[in-house]
Amino acid sequence: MQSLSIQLPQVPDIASLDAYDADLLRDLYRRMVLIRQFELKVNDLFLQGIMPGTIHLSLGQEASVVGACLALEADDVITLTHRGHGQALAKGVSAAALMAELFGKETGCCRGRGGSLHVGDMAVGALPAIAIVGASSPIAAGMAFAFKRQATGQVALNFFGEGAANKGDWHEALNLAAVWKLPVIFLCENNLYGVSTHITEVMAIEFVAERASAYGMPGSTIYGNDPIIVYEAVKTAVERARAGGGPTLIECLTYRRGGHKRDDPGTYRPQEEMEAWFKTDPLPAFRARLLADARISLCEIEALEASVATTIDAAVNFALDSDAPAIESALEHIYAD
Amino acid sequence: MQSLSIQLPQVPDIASLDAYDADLLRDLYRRMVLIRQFELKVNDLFLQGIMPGTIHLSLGQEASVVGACLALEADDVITLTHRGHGQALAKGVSAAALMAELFGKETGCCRGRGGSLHVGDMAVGALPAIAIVGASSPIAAGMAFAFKRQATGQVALNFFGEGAANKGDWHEALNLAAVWKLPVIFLCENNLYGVSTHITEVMAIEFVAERASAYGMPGSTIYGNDPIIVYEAVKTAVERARAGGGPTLIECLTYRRGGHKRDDPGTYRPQEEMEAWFKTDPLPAFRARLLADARISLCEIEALEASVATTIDAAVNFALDSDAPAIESALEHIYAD
Amino acid sequence: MLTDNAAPAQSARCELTVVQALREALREEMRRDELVFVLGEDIRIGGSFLFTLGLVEEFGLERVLNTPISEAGFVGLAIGAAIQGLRPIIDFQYGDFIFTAFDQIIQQCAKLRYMSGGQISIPLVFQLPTGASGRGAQHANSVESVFYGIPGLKIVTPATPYDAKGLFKSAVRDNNPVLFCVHKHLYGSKGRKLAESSISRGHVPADEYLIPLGKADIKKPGSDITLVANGLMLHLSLNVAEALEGEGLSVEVVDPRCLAPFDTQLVIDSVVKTSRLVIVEEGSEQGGWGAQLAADIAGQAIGYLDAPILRVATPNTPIPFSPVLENAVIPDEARIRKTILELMEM
Amino acid sequence: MLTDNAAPAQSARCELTVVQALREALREEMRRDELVFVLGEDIRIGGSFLFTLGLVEEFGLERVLNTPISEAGFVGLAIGAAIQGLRPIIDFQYGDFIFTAFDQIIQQCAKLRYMSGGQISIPLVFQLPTGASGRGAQHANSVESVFYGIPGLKIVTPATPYDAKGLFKSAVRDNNPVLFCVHKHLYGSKGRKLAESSISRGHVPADEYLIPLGKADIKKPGSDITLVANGLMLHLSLNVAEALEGEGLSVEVVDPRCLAPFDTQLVIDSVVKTSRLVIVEEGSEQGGWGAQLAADIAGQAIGYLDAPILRVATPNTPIPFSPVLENAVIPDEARIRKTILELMEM
Ligand SMILES: Cc1ncc(C[n+]2csc(CCOP(=O)(O)OP(=O)(O)O)c2C)c(N)n1
Ligand SMILES: Cc1ncc(C[n+]2csc(CCOP(=O)(O)OP(=O)(O)O)c2C)c(N)n1
Ligand SMILES: [Mg+2]
Ligand SMILES: [Mg+2]
Repeated sequence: MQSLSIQLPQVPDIASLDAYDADLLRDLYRRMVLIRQFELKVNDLFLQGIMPGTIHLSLGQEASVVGACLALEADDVITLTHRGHGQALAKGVSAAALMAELFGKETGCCRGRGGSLHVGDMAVGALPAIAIVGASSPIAAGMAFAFKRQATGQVALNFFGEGAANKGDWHEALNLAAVWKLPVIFLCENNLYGVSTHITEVMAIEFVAERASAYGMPGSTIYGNDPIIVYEAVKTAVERARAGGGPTLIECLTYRRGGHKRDDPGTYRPQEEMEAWFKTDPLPAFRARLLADARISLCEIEALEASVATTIDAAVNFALDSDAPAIESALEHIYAD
Repeated sequence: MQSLSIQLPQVPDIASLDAYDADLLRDLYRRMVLIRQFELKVNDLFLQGIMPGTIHLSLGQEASVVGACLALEADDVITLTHRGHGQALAKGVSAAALMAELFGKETGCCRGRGGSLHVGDMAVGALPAIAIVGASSPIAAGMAFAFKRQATGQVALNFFGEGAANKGDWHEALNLAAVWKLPVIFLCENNLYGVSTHITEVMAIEFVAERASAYGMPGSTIYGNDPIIVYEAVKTAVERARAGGGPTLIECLTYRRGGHKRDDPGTYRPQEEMEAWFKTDPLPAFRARLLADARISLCEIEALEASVATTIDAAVNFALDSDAPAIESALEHIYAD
Repeated sequence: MLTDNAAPAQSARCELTVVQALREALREEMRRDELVFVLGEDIRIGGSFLFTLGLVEEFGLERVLNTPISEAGFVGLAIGAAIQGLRPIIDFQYGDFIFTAFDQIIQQCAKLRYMSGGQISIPLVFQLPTGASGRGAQHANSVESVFYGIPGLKIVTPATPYDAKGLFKSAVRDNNPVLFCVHKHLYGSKGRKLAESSISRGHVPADEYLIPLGKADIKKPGSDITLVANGLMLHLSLNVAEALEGEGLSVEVVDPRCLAPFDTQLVIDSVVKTSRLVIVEEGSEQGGWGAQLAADIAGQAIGYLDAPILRVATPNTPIPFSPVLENAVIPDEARIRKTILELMEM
Repeated sequence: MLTDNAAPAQSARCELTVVQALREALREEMRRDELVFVLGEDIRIGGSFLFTLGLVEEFGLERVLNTPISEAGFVGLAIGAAIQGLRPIIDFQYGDFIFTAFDQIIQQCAKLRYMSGGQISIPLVFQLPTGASGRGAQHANSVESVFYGIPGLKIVTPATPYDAKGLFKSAVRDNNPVLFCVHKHLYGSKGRKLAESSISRGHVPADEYLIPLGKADIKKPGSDITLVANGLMLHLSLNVAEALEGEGLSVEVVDPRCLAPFDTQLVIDSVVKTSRLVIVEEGSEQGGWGAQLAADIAGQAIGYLDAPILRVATPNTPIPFSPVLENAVIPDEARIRKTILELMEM
């Protein structure tokens, strides 16, 4: 692997796609496009003032979440962050149920109780998101603990941002996972910033993955804007986990296209840095690679993109047409029976 | 330095004492003896049922706390643990006020409000102890922050056990100290056990000091039963801190002679391990080294030991003769004016 | 190795202490359900109050797990394990340390079910030694008070061996997070002080029984005044009530047993009968369950009262170490007695 | 860069929002006392509610510190800094994140002074956005309720720009830890919803003034019924009271302003006059300051009451995201009005 730096993106040499199944490549791209279009639409709806709540978009980070999720099986589980739409879609949460959730509708994936910060669907292995930075890492370890105890062969993948690596919960989780050799992958989406704060201001080391050795687990830093690179790294970690080898820490270097959340223009980021990273936008890059592959035609790609657009339109209509939860249901689900 | 192991003690080659001032050597030994005799007396008083509360003795760990504290200046500060008697005496808390505190007397160093778990005296730079494992590390960093901001040249030294290195607060503190280059020394008394649990059960790495690199600070593991070795390591760290170089993590390998606390016989520890470590008891070892030094006579050492015994007796009498706090004073000091 | 009366033989059942009753409950539940396991610091040798003494021999290291000192980590881990179908029990050495895992409990554990629209449930029991016991302020918290206002949690504060066993078994079978708070002076673990009253040791039936969560219990019927007290304070209150009985005053002593859900109706029924209410709790006077109960009675049954609602609690102070001061701030029998007599004069 | 009206010119002082008043207070205190500094996440660009907007330009990076996301770490750090004589102010993005530093606050910050026998003091202000604001359960906690029962802390919940400034300056000069809890809908930061009432924006005198901690304020005098409400709920309550005034009902609206210490005497004085009491708070009905106030009145002034003490609060539930549901569970003007009218019938 080429050496990476935390300052400006270093795009590694691109391996040929020949070794990969065309269906996998299509699926990677389709999910990336789904996230991209979903997020752009959400942004629109927000600007129009139609959508309630607050929103953290994952535009620009599609390759990391899709590459990671496609390295998992359907019954493996992920935990999501405050920036969870992309993670949810990558794992297979329905765009319609996700959109309805953002609108607080009864048909939402969490019956409208969660909202953007808490999206997820247990049916596809996406634990409704935890918005407290760092808090999901022990919970992911706990799900992995249950898998190990019950010998189900499943793994858990914990998404977190580089900012979370400075939380105590994260530290305790990595240690527990290492000591008990739990089948969990700690997947850092390092987009260089926690809100407006650059990683170099909050860590005196260069990479989050350097911390892996403090727990006795393998760690690696990879270029996160190529889904294949992420897919490969996660695949290796998953195999290790399933074989009883314990946890792995994987750090994907990526970049968000917009601000931290809707009311943040992101202008604390230096122009040079933004330009350099925006050039590495994972969507056009992966699209170009696909087109270079003999097995996938432009026509097919365009059809795929159009079909995603239809899906998104349908999702919006579904969400808008759905009912809000009944007021009488407000006190349901506080306690289980 | 010889290589160390977490399993059995590896006593390093002993350097000559010639380079050290005889007064320093006497002081090191005097404080070690003070702690030893104090703790043995406390244990007695406990077994007699005279002393209230609960007690965590530091017998066996004298060299680490004394070596560390004598590398500090009087106006430097330490934070103490639940096992704090030795740390307090090493930093200069009066044995009488400490003993009175354990008895909950008004003349105690915390007016009897703290008890064994919370001993300290700000007048000698000993912050009354924090009994929540890991919680003192950020506070020590904060005191160091104040020193740095006000350019006082002081440093803070944070005592903690190896068990504390698995707490989130500890992680956050080390990171903050490294990022802000705070003049703080993180001093681990690694006695291999947290209560009954051996370090190898709770960490998948060998040494706590291996974690230093995760924060970008220097770290080292040293033999902790020789006060000179500890003194030297802390001295270096203190100089670094005062010069603006930031924090250091120092791990002292040591062993407690008794159980975790008074009602714990400590029998979960393997016989072989106990025997090997007990042979490295810092007191006789350092006493023998002093006697080998031409400057210090047996007669002098015996006088020193006798004078400590007198101090301890006086401390007990002082404590027993002192009044309990007045009931009407129970609600004082909840708020500052 | 620490020793204690681990599992009394069925044949010659003597009286049990609370910790013996709890351990028996735990053992039965672990035998009944493979999914139940227990984790915590040093529980292999029994934990702080010997709750798990001898369990590793029967259930193995897989189901009796020593943890690192990482409360937020292992609470979060237990949450995750519960979400995936296991039924963890966390043994805290002292309930006081739970504050280092507070966020996991109130933001995740108590809310994930609701936020997910009911997709998940978190069956998870916290075994929490609570209250003051001569160790200074950081080991003397009435932890139940701090969690009292958090929706999504259940809170149990048993006072007798019988209640402890029946409630603990219900807690393990409950599909919600349950804080099981036992006063440090009530376990009766070897080497620990045990509060004395006629019910601090007691007969526990050999046959299985469950006590539902959320039902209060009249520990002593009476007609002149209602006294509500839990945990350690129940024992002091009963001692006072028994003494007063001899002096011709009939105190009804109600043990809420569970703080959440709280059986307010039983208290109302009692107050309808007696017209007078005293509430006794060890926690600080400000913000405890006693305030809530007083508020509920003032909202729903004020018309039945002939006098103010008086509360006996610790004043708003950290707990001092000095035994003289600790005794002075924590409610004792004299203060309970004095308050009852004062209220009878009003 | 985010923009907002950072420091209104003295000459042409228009009305200020709460965040403008707070920022002015912060600026004045930082100018007055070199020891005061502020730290928190992303405060260099103003923090979540623009509390620190523009401060770095005047005071530099040394006194306006961006922290890592390490709440327990930087709270502990601030405690240590305060012990050594600095006067830190911690800006929380949302008060909800304070639970990850809970142990530091209740075990260390609130108790170290007491446990040390008065050797140290910890002058430390927490700036905490509190309450629900359309972001789902983890960002909707009424944090003041959770800390309400902890001795050693002071808690302020200002509702108006005038109070916010005067109380904040007192908090900074206080030698104790102070939780300064401002409802998210009250800041009036750019881009944020601002609660509307006649006092949500207001005149703030140019001359320095302080408001002592622990003194309640009668926001609207009245004679028929006493209503106690704080924070956002004060504004809703005032709107209701003003409407009812037109209908011939005279509601006295009391703003406690500080929850700890709580000015119970002022409420008693008001109840002596009106004989009726309603308490309105946003936090969950169980275990909030409202319960304590009701208990205190039921203990000390029950004889003056002609009717039950009614409370309007959020039922015991995590806060739902769906705006329809959020509105349904959080007290609104209709519920406050209905409760007042009901109580007048009792
Ligand atoms: C414990 C906690 N502190 C603060 C916040 C507020 N907050 C939400 S997202 C965020 C930044 C997180 O940064 P990072 O982990 O890098 O994720 P990213 O936003 O870059 O995806 C912060 C500070 C929070 N949600 N939880
Ligand atoms: C957060 C927290 N958890 C648990 C405890 C109970 N406890 C007190 S000392 C101790 C062991 C600490 O081990 P270590 O840090 O190695 O220090 P040592 O006792 O060996 O000196 C434990 C678990 C505590 N005080 N605080
Ligand atoms: Mg980030
Ligand atoms: Mg240890």
